[in-house]
Amino acid sequence: MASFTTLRDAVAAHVRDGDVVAMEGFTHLIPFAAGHEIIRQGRRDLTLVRMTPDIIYDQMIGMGCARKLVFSWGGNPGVGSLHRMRDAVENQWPHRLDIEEHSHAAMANAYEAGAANLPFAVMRGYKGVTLPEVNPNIRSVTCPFTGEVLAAVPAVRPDVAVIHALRADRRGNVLIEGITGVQKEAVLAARRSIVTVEEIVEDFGPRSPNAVILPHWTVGAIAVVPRGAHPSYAHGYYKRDNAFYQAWDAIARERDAFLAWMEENVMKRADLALEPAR
Amino acid sequence: MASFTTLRDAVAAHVRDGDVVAMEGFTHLIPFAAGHEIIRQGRRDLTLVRMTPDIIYDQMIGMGCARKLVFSWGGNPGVGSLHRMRDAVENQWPHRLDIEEHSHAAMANAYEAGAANLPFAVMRGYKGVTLPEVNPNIRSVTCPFTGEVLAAVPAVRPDVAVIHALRADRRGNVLIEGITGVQKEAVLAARRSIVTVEEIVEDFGPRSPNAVILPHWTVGAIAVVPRGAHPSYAHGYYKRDNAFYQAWDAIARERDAFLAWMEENVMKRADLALEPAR
Amino acid sequence: MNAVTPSEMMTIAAARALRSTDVCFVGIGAPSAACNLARLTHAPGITLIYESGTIDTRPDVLPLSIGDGELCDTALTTVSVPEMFRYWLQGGRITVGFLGGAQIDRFANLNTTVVGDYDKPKVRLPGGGGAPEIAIHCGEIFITMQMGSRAFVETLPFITSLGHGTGPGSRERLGVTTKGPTRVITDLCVMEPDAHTCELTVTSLHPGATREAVQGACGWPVRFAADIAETPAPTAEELTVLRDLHARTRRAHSGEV
Amino acid sequence: MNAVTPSEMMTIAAARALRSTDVCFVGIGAPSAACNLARLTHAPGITLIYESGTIDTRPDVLPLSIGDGELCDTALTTVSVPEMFRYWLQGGRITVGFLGGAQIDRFANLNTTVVGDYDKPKVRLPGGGGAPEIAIHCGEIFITMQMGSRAFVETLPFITSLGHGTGPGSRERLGVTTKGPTRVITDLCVMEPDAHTCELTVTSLHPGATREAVQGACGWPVRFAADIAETPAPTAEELTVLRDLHARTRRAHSGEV
Repeated sequence: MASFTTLRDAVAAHVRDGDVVAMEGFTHLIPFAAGHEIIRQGRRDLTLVRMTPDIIYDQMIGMGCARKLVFSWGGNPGVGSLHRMRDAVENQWPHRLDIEEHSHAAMANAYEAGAANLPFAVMRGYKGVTLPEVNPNIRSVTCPFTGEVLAAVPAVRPDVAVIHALRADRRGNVLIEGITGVQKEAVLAARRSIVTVEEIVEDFGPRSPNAVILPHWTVGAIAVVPRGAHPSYAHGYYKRDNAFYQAWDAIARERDAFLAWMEENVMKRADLALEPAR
Repeated sequence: MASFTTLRDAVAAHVRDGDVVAMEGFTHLIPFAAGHEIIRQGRRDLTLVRMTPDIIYDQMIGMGCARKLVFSWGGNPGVGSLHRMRDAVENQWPHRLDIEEHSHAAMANAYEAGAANLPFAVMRGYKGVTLPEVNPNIRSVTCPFTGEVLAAVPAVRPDVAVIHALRADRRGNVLIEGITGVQKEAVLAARRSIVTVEEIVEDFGPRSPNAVILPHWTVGAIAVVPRGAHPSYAHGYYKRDNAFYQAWDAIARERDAFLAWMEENVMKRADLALEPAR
Repeated sequence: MNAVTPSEMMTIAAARALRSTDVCFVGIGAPSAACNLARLTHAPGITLIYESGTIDTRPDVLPLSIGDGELCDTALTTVSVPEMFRYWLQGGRITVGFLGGAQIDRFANLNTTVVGDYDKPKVRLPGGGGAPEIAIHCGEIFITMQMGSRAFVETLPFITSLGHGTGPGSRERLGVTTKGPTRVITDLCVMEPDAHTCELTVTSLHPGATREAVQGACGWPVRFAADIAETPAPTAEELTVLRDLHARTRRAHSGEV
Repeated sequence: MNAVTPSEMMTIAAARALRSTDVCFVGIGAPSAACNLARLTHAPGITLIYESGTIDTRPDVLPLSIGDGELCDTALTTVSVPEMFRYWLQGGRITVGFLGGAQIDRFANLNTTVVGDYDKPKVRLPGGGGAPEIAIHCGEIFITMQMGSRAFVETLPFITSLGHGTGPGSRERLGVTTKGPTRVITDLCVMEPDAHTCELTVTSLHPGATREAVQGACGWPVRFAADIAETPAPTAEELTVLRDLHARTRRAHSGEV
């Protein structure tokens, strides 16, 4: 049942050390502000689930929040490596990071299965590749009608899902438009959820009868965080900050520069998580 | 690849004796005009697939088009029986009708699996009920992670899907809004498709970025048939003719009255299938 | 105001069982009337979902089908039917599912499929539709049915949807974790499964209904709870709202609106 | 007009392989440039799909990520990511998929996962993303990669996506019915799998490129087709459209727009 709160209180109430956390948003609507608040609150030993770790998990990994990463493509899109993720995997800095690696198709299906309350997802995939040899969570099932062998992966069922959405109405219904990714699935698959939004409106007004909406009784804490997806973007509010994505490569390449940037731009900005629900 | 044609030519080209035909539309957008044209063209031995046979299949069964019916709820919604369907199942009139019966959940999942090019669908269902004893197409699979046994049904892969949509644009892209049912899945699961539409527009104009659209390269023949869903309805065009649904009970109860009604209202109205693409 | 009909009493008793926080999977007929009556009286916050995909809908008239345009026009949003059955019903997000049927047994299993042999049916009924999975995925199930000895039967010829199976432990042995039918609301009484035997037991008689009438309309020897109550008579508000709803609905479905 | 760069030649050669009737699953970088160049020149009807869910998109500038707003703003429609991978990619509706990678072998298998041991990697690469299933579900695969002996290698340490496996029959034995990589477009040449051996074979050399240069940038002994062609030089139109596209893109991504 939706409750309106500050981002600080939402994270304090819903994200616990050791949780499996899925912070989704496929390029669009990545919940950066929420990730920063999790870093500021010093969460540890998280299992971070995300199709594309992106800068948000690069930051969380570099700041020591994560014990394990479940992902399917770990780069800075169109730019290059995620240096903090690489440093963790290659050099165990700031500490060891376990990984569970899938393909996009497998992750998308695993979220879908989680939302549908199924224990596993079935797909045609993973043929002729090495990943099943290094990931014991890639198995198979046999079609009981045709005998075909298909790939199976466990459903994603996070302890908490964190997403950024365009807006909520006064009842706590949440609207997403544009590239909707797997956010709806992540929230429906999770036990708890935090939704940051650009704004709260009285009513969504005229809209498609098939608008992508999470009803208020399916979401947990809602916090208003304008520009809460930056440097990702919010359809109709602001554009993706591609210049920042390119700049991140230099910021994150060395540990010291990374830590300095985080100190200045994240650790000192607790004020950003105190926006009251309006 | 979409081609614009008359309904008569669409049915002549795409629906063949013995085909597996899925004519979908969940209460909304039922393709009545296309069903009538199939009746007029005298198709035989069809396997008719539809979650809710509704009046459209009552008519097709009563007119002798069907050898088999695959369905999940065979009543006249809110009114009572489908008398022609019952007469076929109970008394083999006008001839024997085989049935393959599922639950709604199974059929919906089977269409979804068909659209996703999977050989079968997995669901939690069919527990403690008799249907699996009389339908050999209800089987099981075991989760390779938890050991849980789940129900499995074959994917629906029709030879031809027939749907009614709101409108197409000049390129042949097709828009559906409102109660979208399983129409998109039916078309994507089928080898061929016929789409009747209320109108053809130059461009869909302003719309939700997530509007339910079948791209032109996924559909077959498109025919303009205004009110082609009546007595079902088209969101934003006309309402469901509930009075007709109630009147159908008396029309269809006796064979003679049914045949007389069909002769007058369907067989003599071949002109309705000649609307040119505009 | 005219006398209360048994059908009205049934609908009103069903409506009272709903809470404002419920998320309700609604069937056509009496369930739809009960759910909307609850919404228009004591449970304004109730979320009504129809299997056509319409979520949080607030129809002004009762739909004839589960997919009338009215449901979509007044819904928060409408999803595809596969999504409805996967994410919403199987997803375990529904607190109350409403079912009815042609036949019921003492463990609240239902038959809406066939009377007689499946392959050579005496009466072919509509079939299960959403019921088999509604019965196992909703938090609990309310059943509304008019009583009669051909409907309340000793043995079902076909189980379309699971109630309490053959008694205690049946649902658990099938891996089903939801409560199943917690009340059967009829035109004469309310029945609830006994806590120990799971057998339907009359817990409340509607005004004017007698034990004899209930037994006369039931094909098995009926059990009555020790502390049997009388269902409170409909209030003026309940009756007015229900009759207005039905009147609006009749006008709309006859094509007058 | 400035001299054509090898990168431009690669993109233009890739664009030419696309048809106006293609439905193309587009990756970021060279594939995105090639697909949009094709759309803006000889293949105006081409349908471009990005794995973010954007269908039939017509971006004015190249996206930096596969989910830039530009893609959604100009798309026919945008679907969820599970739907994209289930109905559209696995559904078998894509005629051409574009892939690139850090490493390729002579059978056009690709590695974008890891160099060194998987558990103790020398270089951790981004991973597969959509590639493992793009490689098997699209009608055919085009690969664009700059040549170099560390990229075109004798043996892959990790197979991220399937090409022609270990040679003839590999795909069939895995139950894969699509063609797989039908051409590899590099900065020096175009390679195609030999009809009999499936081994990548140079079928066309770009203007100025030599057999020696190709061999020098390849970690296995390169095979050349008997009737090797010279890739036609870029036309003025191709070069102008491509450079304009890149210029618009640079301005947009630097935040100037």
